[in-house]
Amino acid sequence: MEHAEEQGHVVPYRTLVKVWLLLLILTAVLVFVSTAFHEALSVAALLTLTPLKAGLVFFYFMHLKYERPFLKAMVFMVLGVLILFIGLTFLDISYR
Amino acid sequence: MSTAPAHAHPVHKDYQGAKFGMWLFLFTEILLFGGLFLLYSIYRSMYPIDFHNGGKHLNVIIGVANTVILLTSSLTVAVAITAIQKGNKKLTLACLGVTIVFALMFLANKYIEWSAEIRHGIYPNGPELLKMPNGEKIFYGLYYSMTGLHGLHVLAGIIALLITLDFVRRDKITGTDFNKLENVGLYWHLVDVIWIFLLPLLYLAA
Amino acid sequence: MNTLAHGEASSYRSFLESGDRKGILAWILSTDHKRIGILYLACMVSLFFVAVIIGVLMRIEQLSTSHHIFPPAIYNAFFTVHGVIMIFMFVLPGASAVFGNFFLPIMIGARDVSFPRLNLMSWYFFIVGALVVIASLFTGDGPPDAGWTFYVPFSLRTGTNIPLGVFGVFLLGFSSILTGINFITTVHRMRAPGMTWHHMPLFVWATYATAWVQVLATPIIGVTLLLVIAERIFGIGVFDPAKGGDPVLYQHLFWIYSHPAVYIMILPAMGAITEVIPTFAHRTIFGYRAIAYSSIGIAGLGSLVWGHHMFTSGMGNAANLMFSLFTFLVAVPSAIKVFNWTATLYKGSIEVKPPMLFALTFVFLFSIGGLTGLIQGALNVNVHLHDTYWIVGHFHYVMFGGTGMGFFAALLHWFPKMFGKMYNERVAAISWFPIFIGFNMLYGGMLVLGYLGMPRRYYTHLPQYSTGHLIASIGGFIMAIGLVLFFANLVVALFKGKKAESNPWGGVTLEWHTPSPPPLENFEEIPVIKDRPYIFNPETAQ
Amino acid sequence: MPFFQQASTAADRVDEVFLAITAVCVVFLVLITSLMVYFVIKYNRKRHPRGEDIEGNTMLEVVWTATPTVLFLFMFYFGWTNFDYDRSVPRDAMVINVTARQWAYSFTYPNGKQTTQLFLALNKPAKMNLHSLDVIHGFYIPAFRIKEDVVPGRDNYTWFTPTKLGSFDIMCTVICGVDHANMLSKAVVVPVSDFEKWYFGGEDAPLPGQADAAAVIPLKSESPAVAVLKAKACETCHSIDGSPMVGPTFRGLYGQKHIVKEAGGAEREVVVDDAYLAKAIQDPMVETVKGYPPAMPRNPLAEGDLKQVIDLIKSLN
Ligand code: HEA
Ligand code: HEA
Ligand code: CUA
Ligand SMILES: [Cu+2]
Repeated sequence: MEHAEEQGHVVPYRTLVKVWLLLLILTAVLVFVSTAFHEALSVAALLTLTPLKAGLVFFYFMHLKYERPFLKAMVFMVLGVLILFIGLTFLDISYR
Repeated sequence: MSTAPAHAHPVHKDYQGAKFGMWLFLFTEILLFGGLFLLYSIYRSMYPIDFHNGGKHLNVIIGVANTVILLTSSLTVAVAITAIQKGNKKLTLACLGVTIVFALMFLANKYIEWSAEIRHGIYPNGPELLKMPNGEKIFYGLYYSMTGLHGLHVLAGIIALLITLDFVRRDKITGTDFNKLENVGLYWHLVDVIWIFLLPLLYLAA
Repeated sequence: MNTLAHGEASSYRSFLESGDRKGILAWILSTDHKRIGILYLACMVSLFFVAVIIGVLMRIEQLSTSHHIFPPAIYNAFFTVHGVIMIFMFVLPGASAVFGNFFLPIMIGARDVSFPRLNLMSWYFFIVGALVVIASLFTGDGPPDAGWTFYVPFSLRTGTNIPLGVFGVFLLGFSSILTGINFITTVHRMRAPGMTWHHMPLFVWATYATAWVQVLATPIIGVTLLLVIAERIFGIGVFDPAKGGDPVLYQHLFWIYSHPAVYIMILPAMGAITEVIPTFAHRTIFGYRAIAYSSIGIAGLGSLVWGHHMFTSGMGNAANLMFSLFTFLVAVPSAIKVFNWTATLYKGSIEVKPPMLFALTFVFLFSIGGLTGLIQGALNVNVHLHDTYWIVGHFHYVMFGGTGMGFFAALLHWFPKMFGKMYNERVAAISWFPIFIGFNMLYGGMLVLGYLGMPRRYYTHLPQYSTGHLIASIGGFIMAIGLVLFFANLVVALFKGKKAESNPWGGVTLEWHTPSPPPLENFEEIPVIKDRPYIFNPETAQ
Repeated sequence: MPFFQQASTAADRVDEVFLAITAVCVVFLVLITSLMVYFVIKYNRKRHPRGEDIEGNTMLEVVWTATPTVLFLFMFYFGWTNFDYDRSVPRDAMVINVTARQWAYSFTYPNGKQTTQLFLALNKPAKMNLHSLDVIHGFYIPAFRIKEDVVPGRDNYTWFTPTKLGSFDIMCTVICGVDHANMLSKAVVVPVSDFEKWYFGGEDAPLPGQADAAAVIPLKSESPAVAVLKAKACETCHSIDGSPMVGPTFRGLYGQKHIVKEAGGAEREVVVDDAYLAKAIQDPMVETVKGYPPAMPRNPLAEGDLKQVIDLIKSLN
């Protein structure tokens, strides 16, 4: 088995702190947008900023960026499956 | 050759395998909450106004504060892993300790928040909630289910973190064998990610 | 395929004899995948018998419309418990937990699964879950009576002990998830050198596909069942129409899991008979890749058809259309498999020994079951057939005729390997006759009853259905004789059977290269695989 | 087909699609089975001691993937188009409200007439609006090949055009409690003229099709208490003639001693008197009678109705 990648990638402290700051900023923007502007915009922000934040945690904190492509593909597959489940259920709800 | 004694299980540890198994477990967690997200999105589309109003009774400040707490605790776990990789045991211990403190703070906030709502009669079958329109009953049903299930995960995370802390202290987790720490970290980050989604869905819905 | 020395030297000790502990502890604390497989087998067969006896009691009740041996409340508990045990404790873990645990590591040339302790833990979840379900029968206000589907709002309003029963099922789900995680990791990480993906036996492919379904679908039912419990205890309202909840959403969540679950049941059984057929045809499998990929295809497409259980629930029409379309598409990979199994017999050198007999029976009965599935998958026909005995006939054909027969075939195939004992082949063959005849009377009768309009979950029936019910009941009793014979034969073999050789059938996959029963470590040396599996006749291989 | 009872326009369509798909299925089943048997005999070990390792054949694989796919798509198509028919209500259909509760159906006509059996005019389309007062039920008429779940909180519907005179079973197909199997009724199809005579015949018009449905007694002609029992479906579980049903019979009930179970599980003895009856009828789950399933739905009666029912029970001693 591939011993080389056994130990995992070492992510520098600075990267982690940067990601953390970015996350806090995004949270602030999210809160600001959802309180200050009207509905549509806040939903748009919800749908873009939240996955972005989750993506940052996944890719840097959880080291997904440094994982094998197979694992990355699996993560997206799982999210795809969830979206399909929700989508097909909406197919019922929206055309009743 | 055939007389050689059957050897014990190979000592070789499969780090990649253990991590992969952990990711698989995380997938199941994603789908576990996924079921709730499914319900949330459908009911929100059925009762848009009630969900909007339901969010108004929630305390955005506590919600945001808890977000910051969890994000920061995620950082400290990530730092703990980098630290152990660099052989810095002290920093690892400190970071884990801080993470646990943050986690407890999160639960304390949750407690304050829930008890305030319960005092106002807003809980399943609570007097105030029963007076509200159906959509808001559902909103709060989901609110309690989602934050409750998430809270249980935080609790489980605290226990796991405590055990890891002890392992690091006793050098069972070291710079060359830190897989357990990594896996607990993965779990903790996922708990964080789920909260990242709960914040806008519940607290910012208004 | 490979050259393995397996001299059975005098110092050889099988996994049944090795280990530090004695007695029962040697079993319930063992992390050896083979012992865990046998633990599952023992529990599963016992639970199966409990459920089977309940099934027979239901047949007895249906004998008469004027004399009711069981009051309706008891009958309702009967089919609920029968369904819950059969589905969640027999066919769902079924072939995967028993034969997957025992043979998956051996077949890929590994010493154990990736996480042996987790493996034991999932057995504990299984047994505790089973005990909790059984406890729910005797505590609270009476046994659960809502059917294995626990549809809301009835399951919320009935006074019976639903929460505990549902919690037991939740634990069983957890067990299933942990097994799934274990198997996926094992297949990815533990394959012997040279065991590439396309060198893996097809049973491994099938279990691997199943494991993904277990991991991705089971959590959904987990959270759904938790919500039912929360609804019962706290009244959160998400499924309660009185509070604005939508009962149909419960059905969505339930079937998002439970349809893929039917493929969790059938895939490992299909995998098992894919091992049996080439072994007894003494030739290579026809269409290796087609069979392997169709397992993945079933697993994938199978996640998109859950709505076919809800065609009469008032679902939106776009959803009806999509779900019916996908239902037909997911049948394609099953058809491919059936054709490939048939083609594998072509120019073989066939011995119809008991495992083969049951494997061929599997193909026949599963085909009937699957074809009835097509019939009820057609939208307007489904409107008539939904929730009638037709459906009951369909799912007994696929679950008992499919998964059950596949399980029996696998048991006969691997019994000598697992226990090192040989059963009486003639008795096994004789037991086939009552099983086969009784089966078709029982469930064929149900199909006809269903088309004539007999609804399911009725403790009694209108007089026009009496003949059908009588034939079905008699079929059930005939099958009873066969099944008793079948299992008695194996029990006798366990104690008195003569010693089995290491390769009684002339199989070529890795498990036949180890002694019977295998040693604790499976292999003295991890084998090196050089070629694809199922080469029986190297001289004619293309 | 004499074997199947076909009594609506939908029935022909269902049977057609069913028979077409079944025919294809039988062909394939016979094909597969006979091939298997043939191979087993022809290539038996005795006759054919050496197998041949034929790995596959791309042409064959393609053919037997494509053929079922095409056939399946046809099956889907026929199922779908005919289902579409099932869901498209003609504009001239008479709208009847079906109310389902544990464990009885009742039918309300546009002019306000209410019945426990479904009366229909021959060859006239009728639309059923389905409502449930408690749990999910399944409205099913096998002879019409129609079925639709009756979901609380939802407005489901189905429709049909009856094409045969006679009376046909109505059943419930979704498990809804102890008496699910007895949640039966009849669809009585009569000639248009008979139907109209009843429908436009005012309060006292006799029900149509009496020959077929001898047991039908109009609600009007009964004592008011019995009418309440019928309307609230009490009589689906409680008899007034002493015969055992799901719940205790009313005959001789008054003055009896019962063991009841309180919500907490404690048991105590009660004497059946006015006060007890009132409580047991209005709030049945607070205490349940030992020996009977805890299954009675909450179904509050108006003050006057309650008194009449209690008087009736008293009179049955
Ligand atoms: C092992 C379990 C299992 C399996 C494998 C299947 C397989 C299939 N099932 Fe089944 N099903 C159940 C278990 C299973 N089912 C259960 C338990 C229920 C009821 C649950 C409840 O309500 O309690 C159910 C209910 C159910 C329904 C809902 C009925 C209702 O309640 O209204 C439907 C509807 O479409 C359906 C369809 C199918 C189809 C199309 C397949 C297909 O995958 C079948 C594919 C196989 C074949 C098609 C046969 C082989 C192919 C050939 C021989 C090729 C040649 C054929 C032709 C070219 C025609 N099933
Ligand atoms: C794999 C799954 C499986 C299996 C194997 C069976 C097996 C049987 N089932 Fe099945 N059944 C289900 C799964 C299964 N069932 C499910 C999921 C439901 C739906 C539940 C619901 O509606 O919620 C159902 C519902 C169901 C019904 C419908 C109830 C209703 O709707 O009213 C009936 C009716 O007769 C029935 C009968 C039987 C019978 C007679 C057997 C018999 O097993 C067949 C014959 C077998 C024997 C006769 C065995 C004889 C052996 C002995 C007697 C013991 C001997 C002892 C020793 C050797 C020690 N079952
Ligand atoms: Cu109403 Cu079953
Ligand atoms: Cu299905």
